[in-house]
Parts: sequence; C-alpha cells; structure tokens
Amino acid sequence: METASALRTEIITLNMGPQHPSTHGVLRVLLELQGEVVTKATPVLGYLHRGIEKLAEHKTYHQFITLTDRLDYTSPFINNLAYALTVEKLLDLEVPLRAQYIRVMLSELTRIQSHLIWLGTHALDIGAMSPLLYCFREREETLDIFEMVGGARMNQSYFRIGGVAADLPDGFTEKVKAFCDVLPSRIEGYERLLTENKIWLSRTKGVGVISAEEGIALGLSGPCLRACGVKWDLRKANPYSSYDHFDFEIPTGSQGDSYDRYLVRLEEMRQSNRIVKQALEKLPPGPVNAVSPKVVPPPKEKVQENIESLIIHFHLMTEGFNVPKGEAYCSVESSKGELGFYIVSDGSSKPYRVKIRTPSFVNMESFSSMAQGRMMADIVTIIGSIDICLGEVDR
Amino acid sequence: MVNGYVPLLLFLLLAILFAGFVIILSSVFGKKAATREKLMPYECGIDPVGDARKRFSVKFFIVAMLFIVFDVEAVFLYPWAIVFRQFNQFKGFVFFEMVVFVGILMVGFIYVWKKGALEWE
Amino acid sequence: MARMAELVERIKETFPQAIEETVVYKDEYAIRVKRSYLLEVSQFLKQDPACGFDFLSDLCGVDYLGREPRFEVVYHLYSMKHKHRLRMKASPSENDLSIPSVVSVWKTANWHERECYDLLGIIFSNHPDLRRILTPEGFKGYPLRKDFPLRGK
Amino acid sequence: MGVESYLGDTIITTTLEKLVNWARKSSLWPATFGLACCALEMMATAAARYDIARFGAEVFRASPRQADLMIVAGTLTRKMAPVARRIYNQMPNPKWVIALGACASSGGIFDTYAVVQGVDEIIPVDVYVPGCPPRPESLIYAIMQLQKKIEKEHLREKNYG
Repeated sequence: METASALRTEIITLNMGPQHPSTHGVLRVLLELQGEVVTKATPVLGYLHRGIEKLAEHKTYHQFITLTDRLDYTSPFINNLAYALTVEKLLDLEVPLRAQYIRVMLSELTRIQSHLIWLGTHALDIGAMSPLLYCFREREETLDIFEMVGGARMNQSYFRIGGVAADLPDGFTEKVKAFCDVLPSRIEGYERLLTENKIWLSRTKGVGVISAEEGIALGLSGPCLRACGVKWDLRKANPYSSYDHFDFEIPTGSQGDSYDRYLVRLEEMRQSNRIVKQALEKLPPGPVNAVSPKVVPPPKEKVQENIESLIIHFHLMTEGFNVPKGEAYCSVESSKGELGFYIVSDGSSKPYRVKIRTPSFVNMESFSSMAQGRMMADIVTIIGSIDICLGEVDR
Repeated sequence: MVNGYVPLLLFLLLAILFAGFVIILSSVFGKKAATREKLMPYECGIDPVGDARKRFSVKFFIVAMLFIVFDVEAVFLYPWAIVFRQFNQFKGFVFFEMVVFVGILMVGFIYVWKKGALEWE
Repeated sequence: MARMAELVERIKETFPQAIEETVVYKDEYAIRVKRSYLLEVSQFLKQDPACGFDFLSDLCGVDYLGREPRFEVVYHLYSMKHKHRLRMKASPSENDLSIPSVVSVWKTANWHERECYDLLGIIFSNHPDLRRILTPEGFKGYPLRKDFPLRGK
Repeated sequence: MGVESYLGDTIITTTLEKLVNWARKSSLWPATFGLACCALEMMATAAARYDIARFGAEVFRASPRQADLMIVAGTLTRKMAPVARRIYNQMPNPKWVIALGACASSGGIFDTYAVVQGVDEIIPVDVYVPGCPPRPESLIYAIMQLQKKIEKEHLREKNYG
C-alpha cells in the first residue's frame, strides 16, 4: 500500500468534545488526525471548573467537608480522609484507633467501588457491554454498605475532623463480611470475561505506553505509575491513618500500557478486599472521636439534654473552631493516585488557602504523550485506562 | 414460472407504497423548525472545526470497498440457504456450487490479507 | 526525620546566598528561595543523590493580600527513593509578577503553572505555552485573588 | 402536527393525540448529558438494579439527533453553558428536559463565579429533581412525572422553538 501514503492528504482536526459518551465526563480533546492515526491530541479542561478552592476560603473547616466529597465523586471517603488528615495535622489532633480503622476500612471499600466504576465504563468504551452490568451490581452492594454507615449512597461526608460522624451501625460487620467473602469470586468472573479475551487483548495491549522515567517526570501517580513498574504506594511509602497495621502487597506491572493498568487495578481490588477483612477482624472497641471539645461537637444525645453541649454544638456549627496559624500538606493514596491537600490557615475558623493536588489533573498531563501516533479508537482506551474523574480534574 | 414472481412484485410494490406514503405524509404535514443551529453539523457541542470536505486518506475507501464485497457475499448466502432444502436430488451439486462461490472470494480475501490492505499502516 | 534536618542544613551550605529562611512546622521542612536562584536550587534538588527530589507533587500560588511580597509560589517536592518531602517557596517579582518556570526541571509543572497563571495571574517566564486552562475563554480577572468576589465580577 | 389545526378538536384528533402521546411517553430516549456526580446516579439508574428500561428510557443516545429527553445530570458551569444550549437546539422536537440534582436545578452548593445558577437560565426545563445526588428512585419518579406531563400535551400548542 505504499502508493496510498504517497497521495497527499490533509490533517483533519476533530473535536472529541465535552459531550461525548467515552470521555468519562466533560473532557474535551482536540485531535489532529492523519487518516486514522492521531498526530496530536491536546486535552481542553475547565468544563466542570466550579471554583471549589475559592469556595473553600468562604467556608469554615467543618463546612468544607461536604465539598471534598464532590471532588472525586467516585471515591468520596478518600477525599474526606485526605482533608481530615490535613486539618488534624494542623490541629495536632490524635484520632482514636477505632476511628482510624473505620476510616481505613471505608477508604478501601471506596477504592473497590471506584475500580468497579472504572472497569465497567472502561470495558463499555471498548465495546464489552456485560462487565458494566456486573460491576454496577457489585457497586450497588458497596453503596448499600455506605448508605448504612453514612446515610447516603454517594457523597456521605462521613469522616469528620477528629474522627467519624457516628459509630458503626449494628449489622454493619456482617454485611461487610458477606461482601468481602463474595467479592473474590466476582473478580474472577471479570477475569474470565476479559483477561484472555482476544478483542480485549488486541485493544489494550501495547496501547498508551509510558515509561517509568517519563511518568515520574510528568507527575503520574497511582495505578498508572505502578503499571510502569514503579513500586510506589503512599499507603506503604508514607503510611497514614494506621495503614502500617495491615499487610498487603502493591501490585505493579511492567510494560506501562493499558493492559497492565487493567491487571494492576484488578489486583488492587483483591488487596483492598484483604485490608477490609483484616480491619474487620482487628476492629478495636473504644471511642470514635478525638477527645477535644473545642473541635469535635458533643454527641447528639448530650446536646438534647444539657444546655452547655447545646451551646458548644451551636458555636461549632456556626462559627466553627479556630485552627492555629500555619500550613500543612498531607497526601493519601486515592484510587487514582496521590491526592494531597495543602491548607494554609491564618488562625481564623476559615482556611486562608486550600490547594488540592488531584491525581486525575496530573495524570491527564501524560495523556497527549500516550496518545501520540495511536489510532483514533485507542484514544478512547487511553482515556479509560488513565481513569480520570472530571470532578477532580477541573475542581 | 413467471406468475411465481407476481406475489413478490406485489409485495415489493406494497412496501414502496407504504414507505413512500409515510415519508411524504410527514414531510408535508409535519411542522419544520429548521433553525441555523439545528442544521449545523453536530461536533460534541462545539463549533465545527474546519469543513468536512477535506482530502482524507484513500485507505478509508479501500476498507469500504472490501466491506461491501464481503457483505454482498454474505447476503447471497441467505436465499441460497432458504432454497437449499427443496433440492432433494441435486443437494450435492447445489452445495458444491456455493462452495465454489465462497472459495473464489476466499482467494480474494487471502490476497487482500497478505497484501496488508486490512492493516491501517 | 533527623536526616531531613541535616539535608536542609546541607542545602543551606551549598546555596548560602539563595536560601532566605528554613521553617520546620510539624515535621514538615520548608525552605524559602530567592527568585533569581530558583532554577539553580531546583536543578540541585533534583540531581543531588542525597536529596533525590525527582517528583514534583504540587505547585500552587498563594495570595497574601496586604503582606509585602503579595504572591508566593509553593512547590511540594517528593523523593521516590528516600520517600521524604520538602516544601520550597519563592515569591514572584513585585512589578510584573513574573517568576522563572521550572518546566525544564520537572515536566509536570507545565499544567500546574498554567493553572496558577489562570487562577492567580502569576506569570511564569519561558513557560512553553502559558494559557488559561480552567476558566472559560475570554474570562477577565483572576478568580483566586483575595480581591476577586466569590460570585464573580 | 399540522393536520389537527385544520380539523380542530374532533373525535379523530383527540384519539390521534392519545395515541401519539402514548407512543412518545413510553419511548423516551435520553441524551447522555452527564456532567458530574449525578451522572453516576444516572448510570446506576440505567444499570441492573433500578433499570429504567421498564419505562422505555434505557437507550442512552450519545448524539442529540436521536434523543428526545435531555437529563442534565450535574453542575452546569459557565464554560459548558453554550454547549448545553447547542445540544438542546440540535435535538429534534418534541424534546423534554429533566434537571437532575440540586446543581442543575439551582446551582446547588456551588454559588461561585463559574457556575450557572440553575439550568433553566439556559434551557427550558420540564422536571426538576432535588437531591445531591438524587437517588435513582427519584430519577425514576421524575421520569414518571414527565410521562404524566406528556400524556396531557395537546399536539397543537407545542411550541416548536
């Protein structure tokens, strides 16, 4: 077919716009195509920019928790955890062990739920319809658990500064145990569907390759970087919130392509399942909130009884608590990578500046180098395999 | 033999009549709201970049041609499969007839495959 | 963490005139660098085996309205090898708010700096293509500045 | 349609209206316009457990040409507003809009410089769904309310904007 390439053809500029079924939200990609081959792919962001960082400067520390849920809406608990850890570092607050275990358990369940959403939509983009329905069936089970704990299916704002909103409801451990026992067999179901599937292999193997050095230079983090072979996971590297009490492995890939990211995320679901099981067994009794009357509101039943708790509760809810002057940066391993909060406080009850380092925003930078010279259909695979969530790309 | 085809032609006529009637009816009586934006090509909600009349690669045309050839081959299999049962004494010959037809196209397919027309590059 | 203390001391000796101050706040080490030495120090922090800061976690601008160097750019560096973290601060120049861009050292700074320019108006000199990234086209003003109203102009 | 404007409200047009409205309400094809968290609840509604296929609305069309219901699911920002208006314009009539969630209905908790305070500033909305994000049951309830609304529509006065 050498004669074909001799004929002069013009570059077609195509707009894979904000309203597109497979951009996982309102991402817009400007594509320059030479026939089917993409010569240049530049993402255009901002279609979901709500100004959360500006809003943070007008909210008290307690009120901002609900906004952190809306950042990466596929893993709300992990966002709460990152924010709560940063404020607790500013306040030098010691969270009781039971609350830390509850936080670890729910964060890992959120990681499983986020990977389920990723697997369902990623497979649907490539053309496999059935994994979506299976993954959403498992996700409904995790949503039942979240609803039981936090009261809402999504955006629970259950982690508070100093601990968690309320202790675990009874019947919670049985429900989580049942889910943890059933999940490994379900994951094998996905593997039977996809891992040796010829179409899946030809669509993901060797697509969107990135090397470890370039990944680190571009700030790639999370499963995408681990797929390049870099064994870096903040839960192991800089353990936070009692993660060092649990033993789990960090899966890594070797090629750094979409197929390795798929394998890494599936293995991560199993590891998270192990962590949840261990957290269930070793769940210590005890209080669920730090003992700090200036920060943690008194328990609800006390508020109805005596007037002092009512006043404290009212004061905390309206003006909020004052955080000593200073700045802190805490980062956690979210389902998509390193999620960090940099909070500058000026001593008042409202944060002076909140910068949120979101993994999807930074992972998206390596998209154009991954998409270089790929076919048009691979663009969809690459966006799916990076697993971005537009809520945290645009903030 | 000819009147065998009359019901077929009747059926064809009926189909064309019904389809035509519905289309004409809706285009005459239906209200049209052809605003400028509605007629603009849909490009994910953004102003279309450049026009569609561009010199694109000839490979698209080759892939389209290959598809048509093998699609028509598949279409020919259907009437043959329906009629095949009635040939009680010619079964072997009729079957062999189709094998020859598919064989010729298979040779074409192998040629195209080896020539690399199916690969994009 | 003791290692971090010596590390910061070593950085101070190698760049005595560049480092203005070092702050330790709750096991987080921060150094303030003069704008003119920013690239030099960044290069050193990345190349030096003991520091090994090859991962720029986050780059953000902060608007301290009322304080003399009003704006400040904060770099959060992380070392994959040693697993430690350092915060580097630098203030852009007063009149034209410009500060050298570190894209040449860490490629990930490209979008971070574009976002910082878009939301705060800090200009990063010799940045590959400094354009707005989040706000709509034709958006006037810099939203994250303290004098920008919450609900917009 | 045009024919009933000649015949007025006779026995033929009312039954025709009933038939057309029944056909339209039981095959509402939504255009995927998922913006933020509500998009996940919309997907959960389309998935196996809540299954809006029972209401004839499970076929999510990507292009507005084949859709007649636009579910605005999530926060509509200033940068996305012209796109929303264009997608609405490019949808053939008859078309309806459901504003899913507090952000689409009224800007929700994001009262900032970058967010449109309610989708009805941009496109006419038929059904508002409260909640952040609303549960799949409330989206199904919204679709049922929309179906009731479609049943009572008269073919004549539908303004084909």
